[in-house]
Amino acid sequence: MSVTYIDAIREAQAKLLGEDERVFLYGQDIASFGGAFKATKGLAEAFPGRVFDSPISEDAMVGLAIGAAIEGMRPIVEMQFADFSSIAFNQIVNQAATHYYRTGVPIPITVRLPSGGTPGSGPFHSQSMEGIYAQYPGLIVLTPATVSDAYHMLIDGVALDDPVLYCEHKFLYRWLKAKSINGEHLPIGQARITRPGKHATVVAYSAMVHEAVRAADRLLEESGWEIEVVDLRSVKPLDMDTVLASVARTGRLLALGEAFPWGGVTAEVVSRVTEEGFHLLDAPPQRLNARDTPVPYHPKLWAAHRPTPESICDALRRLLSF
Amino acid sequence: MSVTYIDAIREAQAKLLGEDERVFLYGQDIASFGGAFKATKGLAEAFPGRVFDSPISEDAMVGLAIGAAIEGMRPIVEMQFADFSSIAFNQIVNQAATHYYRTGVPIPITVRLPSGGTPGSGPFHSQSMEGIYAQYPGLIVLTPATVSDAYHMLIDGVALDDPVLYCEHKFLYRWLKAKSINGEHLPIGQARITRPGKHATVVAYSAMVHEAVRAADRLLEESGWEIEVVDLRSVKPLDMDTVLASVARTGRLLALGEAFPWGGVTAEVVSRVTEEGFHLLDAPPQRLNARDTPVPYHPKLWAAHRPTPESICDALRRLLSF
Amino acid sequence: MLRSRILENKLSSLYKAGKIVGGVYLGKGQEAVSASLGTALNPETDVFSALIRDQAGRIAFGEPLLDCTRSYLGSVEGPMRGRDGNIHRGRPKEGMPAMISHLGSQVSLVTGMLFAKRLKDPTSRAVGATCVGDGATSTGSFHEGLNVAAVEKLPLVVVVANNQFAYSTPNYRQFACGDLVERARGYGVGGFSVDGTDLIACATVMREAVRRARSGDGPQMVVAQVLRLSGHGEHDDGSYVPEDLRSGHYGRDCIEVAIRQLTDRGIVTVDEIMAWQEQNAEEVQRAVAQAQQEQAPDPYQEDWSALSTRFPLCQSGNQPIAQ
Amino acid sequence: MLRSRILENKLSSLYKAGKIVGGVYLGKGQEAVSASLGTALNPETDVFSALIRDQAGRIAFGEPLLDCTRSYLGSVEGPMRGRDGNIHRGRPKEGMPAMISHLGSQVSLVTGMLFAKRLKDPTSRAVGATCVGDGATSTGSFHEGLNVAAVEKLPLVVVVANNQFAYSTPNYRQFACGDLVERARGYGVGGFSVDGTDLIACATVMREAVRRARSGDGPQMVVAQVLRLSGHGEHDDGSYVPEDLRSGHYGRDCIEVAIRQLTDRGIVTVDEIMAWQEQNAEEVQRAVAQAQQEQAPDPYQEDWSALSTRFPLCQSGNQPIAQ
Ligand SMILES: Cc1ncc(C[n+]2csc(CCOP(=O)(O)OP(=O)(O)O)c2C)c(N)n1
Ligand SMILES: Cc1ncc(C[n+]2csc(CCOP(=O)(O)OP(=O)(O)O)c2C)c(N)n1
Ligand SMILES: [Mg+2]
Ligand SMILES: [Mg+2]
Repeated sequence: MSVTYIDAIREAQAKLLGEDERVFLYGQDIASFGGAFKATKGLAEAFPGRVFDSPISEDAMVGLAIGAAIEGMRPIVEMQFADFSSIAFNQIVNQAATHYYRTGVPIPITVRLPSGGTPGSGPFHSQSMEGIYAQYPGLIVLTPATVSDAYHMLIDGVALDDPVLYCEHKFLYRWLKAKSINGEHLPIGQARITRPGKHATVVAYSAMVHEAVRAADRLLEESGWEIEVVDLRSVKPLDMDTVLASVARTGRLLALGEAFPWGGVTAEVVSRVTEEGFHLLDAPPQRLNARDTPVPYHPKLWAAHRPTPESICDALRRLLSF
Repeated sequence: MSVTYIDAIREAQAKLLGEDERVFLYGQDIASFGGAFKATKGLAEAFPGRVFDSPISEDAMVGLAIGAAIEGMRPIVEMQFADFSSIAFNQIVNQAATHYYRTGVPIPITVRLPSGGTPGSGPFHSQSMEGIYAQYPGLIVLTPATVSDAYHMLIDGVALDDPVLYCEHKFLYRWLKAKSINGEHLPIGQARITRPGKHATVVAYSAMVHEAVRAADRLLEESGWEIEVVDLRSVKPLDMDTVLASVARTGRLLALGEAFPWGGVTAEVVSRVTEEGFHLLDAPPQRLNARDTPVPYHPKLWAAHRPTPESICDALRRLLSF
Repeated sequence: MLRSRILENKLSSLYKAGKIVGGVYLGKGQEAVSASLGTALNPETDVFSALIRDQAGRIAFGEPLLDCTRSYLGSVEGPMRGRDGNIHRGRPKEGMPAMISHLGSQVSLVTGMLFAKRLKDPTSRAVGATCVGDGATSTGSFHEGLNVAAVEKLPLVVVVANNQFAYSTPNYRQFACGDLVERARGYGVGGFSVDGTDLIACATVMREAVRRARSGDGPQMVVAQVLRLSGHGEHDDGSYVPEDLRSGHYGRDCIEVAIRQLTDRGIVTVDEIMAWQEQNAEEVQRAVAQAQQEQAPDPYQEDWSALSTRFPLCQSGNQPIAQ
Repeated sequence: MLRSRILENKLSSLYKAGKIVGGVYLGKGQEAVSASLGTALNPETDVFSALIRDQAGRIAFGEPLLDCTRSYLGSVEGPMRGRDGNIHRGRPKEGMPAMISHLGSQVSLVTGMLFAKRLKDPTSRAVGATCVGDGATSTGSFHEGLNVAAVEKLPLVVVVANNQFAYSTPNYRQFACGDLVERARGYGVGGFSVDGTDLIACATVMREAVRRARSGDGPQMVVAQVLRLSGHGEHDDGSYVPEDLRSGHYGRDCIEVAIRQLTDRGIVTVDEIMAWQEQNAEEVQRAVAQAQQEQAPDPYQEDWSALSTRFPLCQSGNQPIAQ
């Protein structure tokens, strides 16, 4: 028996619905159909009157969730794809994100964003928006990379009183499996050393953690370099203690992400490390992101658009050569 | 006789309407009323049939402009406030920004974003969104800081074949004056050394250029430090040559912005400098941004939310103490 | 509505005297619409999401005068503590959400409050109301919100105060149907038209719309024809409103009309009205004076956090205030 | 529409054989609606912004078969050069905008194309058309776009193909009015209802809607009742569509109906149809074969730039491809 990443997301929602009557699910095609990716399969039947199909109205979906949160509920909104949250952008960044600061009333909503690229998905079903939302004050942005984190961080995220963007990676949905969901359970706001090493640190999150580990394995085999991989787990808040401690050990930093290359998570990580840990660095910190074009449709272009174990190895070799 | 920053914006639009029949203006209250800030005052009368009042429909305003651009026009869309472009977010980042890459047909639209804070404007009439839009491939993001740049960059921006976000700072509208608009005319994509110096570099843009100059004046007077101020002029593209050359001279970098502190322009600048010019740095590069809360309404809170000459001086003193 | 007018006149003079920073947005001429909506609701159970021109409705729904004066004058004691101001105020936990500026956005928010109330108690008879202008009907957010409320058959009352202009933009540049009430059928919601300068007509229609919503008929849309008797904000003289409109039927002052209605019917006497006026003027004066003597927010005391959650492992990244 | 059906059947088998990556989205059962719209337009002057289920309309409007097969099969020769695929294709400069996925977004884009055409030539008689589904009518973008077109009185034809479902979501979870055509009046636009399984009815209504738009009557909205005879995409079996709907009136195959209509009236013979079928099958086969033998895009040759402008002073920031 094994559990996939998407199983974990479904199980977390089942547990939440079962244990907290304030939780309900709202989104397109999530009730009897079980969602475009089946993340809510069976939940409408198991929890009657708690799982609702919405019209194609992302702005209103989030607006409704915010209103319900004011009334004490803990709605989970499923975007069919993260990319469509651009329609709900205003409700997320202006209504939900500002509400606590303005009124003192927090907004415990969780918006699930099926994120990241898969082959053939093209420019509008592949985006990684964590770096966009993290720019706004008042939002918490989670980016689980493991089956166990997918489970625990969804549960812990819903328990937070503030608005949470839960960025789940579509590529991991069925590809990533674990024996059980009872992995190590860290609190939100704490990063994880996924793979210890001593020659360089790769700071990654979500699907890129796995690509980083692959690259690290390859470099170890090829040339004996021991690469440490840090999984941020949440990009806002950012656990700089763990990141800086790792850079203190290795002296070298590669910030790795799947989003577009201007700004975003990797820029924030590099900036924070250089501001706060400049003296720890033995070489210029590097970034590796997707290319500065929309995510291409064709699998051959897609594979060259995002970082791969090959391009990560290249970047690490450059980093290690300083 | 003097020209204000907003005069320059109006004059640029008058010139564009006069010289290029492909240009038209579209926005709320911009025709006979002349716009909320009077940036189009008199233009509807001077150019009949070229300046249009739109419904309160930011998504459709930008969608309309994109369609018109496909047909060969060069629309300029006025958002009443940059903050309301959140409603047009999808059309900007998904329709306009991806169009050239996907279809080979560029989209020469210009969206004017009245940006930045002024006292009493509050969370929804004060935002600086340049760091949000710059994250997306396919957009050009201009941030003029001077009267002359306000004029020339609007004209040059409209001449570009790609979508332009023109971030004009509301605080500069009437406060910033020049003898004439015939200042130095640099191409888009080139930064400017606003104030030469040798002990540290402040990289800024838009209204923060002026705050940086004030801080630099103060430090010179107080303690003889000579601070160089670089005005980025456009945040995407980023002229790293000018920035790196300045850091090469000074060895110290403060990246300064008025936007929220996570990610954004200052993180991109610090990351690029450390990646490409690590060896030039004599001290950890620093950032100074607004605080990580919505922009507060009350002038006293507002003044403590954004960087001020005082807080810039503090940051510079820290930077110079390394 | 009388109290609202007195309060707004006071706000206008404070603005003109430079005592209010930002803007002042008045509901002059729209008091009958707003107040009769506020009156038709039950402040104990219902929700009222006031918009720009709803001072009268706020008062009718029970918002204390001090909430208004404190927000405008930036007192740290107000519900927004100086973090937001003017019309962007509310007490969400007491059925008064605080509007964001983005027009149309409150429709789905109120819908969500009603959705939650029904989930928590299927027998809930709470109604939720919000006002929008003619201009706000052009927003996608209005459309999505009203449609969702209709699909869910929630007890939402949306009042469109069609004051013929959105800022300077006249109706014919905003929509192309004859009357916005024609939209109701397309959403599958109830529709009402009313002369917004006629208090008794407004009171009747609002009561009926709220009754229908409460009794399970789903969302109701009321379109009231009015004219604002002020600029868009107090910085604006509204000179784009043509003279014939100002001097026409909707240019009449709903408060004068109401006074005539009430006195003609013998419901109140002119003396009583004079007495109210005086009493209200005093109350307004007190609310202004109190807000003015209260502290402004102090950036050194301010808790600069946009989250209610604190993450002990992560620093805030916020810089200290320069001395 | 026959050609469309043959092409789509082929795409479906290619998908099932694993030759197409991503998704395949068919218009089976909606060909009469789409083709009659495409036919009613003038490809020389008009605009047709096809949506998900418009293969038949694309063909009728003149899109080459190869555009379809190349986009689905990822040939670098196609109009999207492998950068985008499947239904996200077009030739914007030839009156065929390429849809983005975000539903509703094309309405204002076509509106803008028409706005520009009129600005460039006030005597322009070009019409612009786009299709949306029942689900897309719930988007704010649809609302804003149609309203702007109505205010500008532009010659826009919006066809709502109401196939009773948006993915798995039935009409009653999408809107609350009886028939979406009831929305037309609220926008101040013309409204038509039609049985989308009846080719002759569709052709008549589309021609009339296009004629009215062209003659200056402003936007026209056509609501066609249909059922899709496939899943949402070829990954979906559409099992959520209840049996009684499938076996009901709208479950009939519009192509069979059309063949019966045309042969009954003696417009074509069964033999002629068989011949068309064969000819089309051959053409489809050729278009598939050609696209299949063409090159895929090469990441090393790819111009990785999202801007047409090059800034000589600024590096791209793009990393080289790892070897
Ligand atoms: C989405 C959005 N766009 C623009 C604005 C700027 N704005 C504030 S009020 C206003 C006019 C509103 O008109 P209407 O809805 O008719 O209300 P009224 O002011 O007439 O009461 C505009 C354009 C806004 N608040 N929100
Ligand atoms: C704004 C937006 N939200 C969600 C989606 C995901 N999505 C793609 S097609 C679809 C259903 C569309 O239904 P409808 O408009 O009725 O068209 P149909 O597929 O029935 O032809 C959905 C929800 C989308 N494309 N755009
Ligand atoms: Mg109005
Ligand atoms: Mg449908």
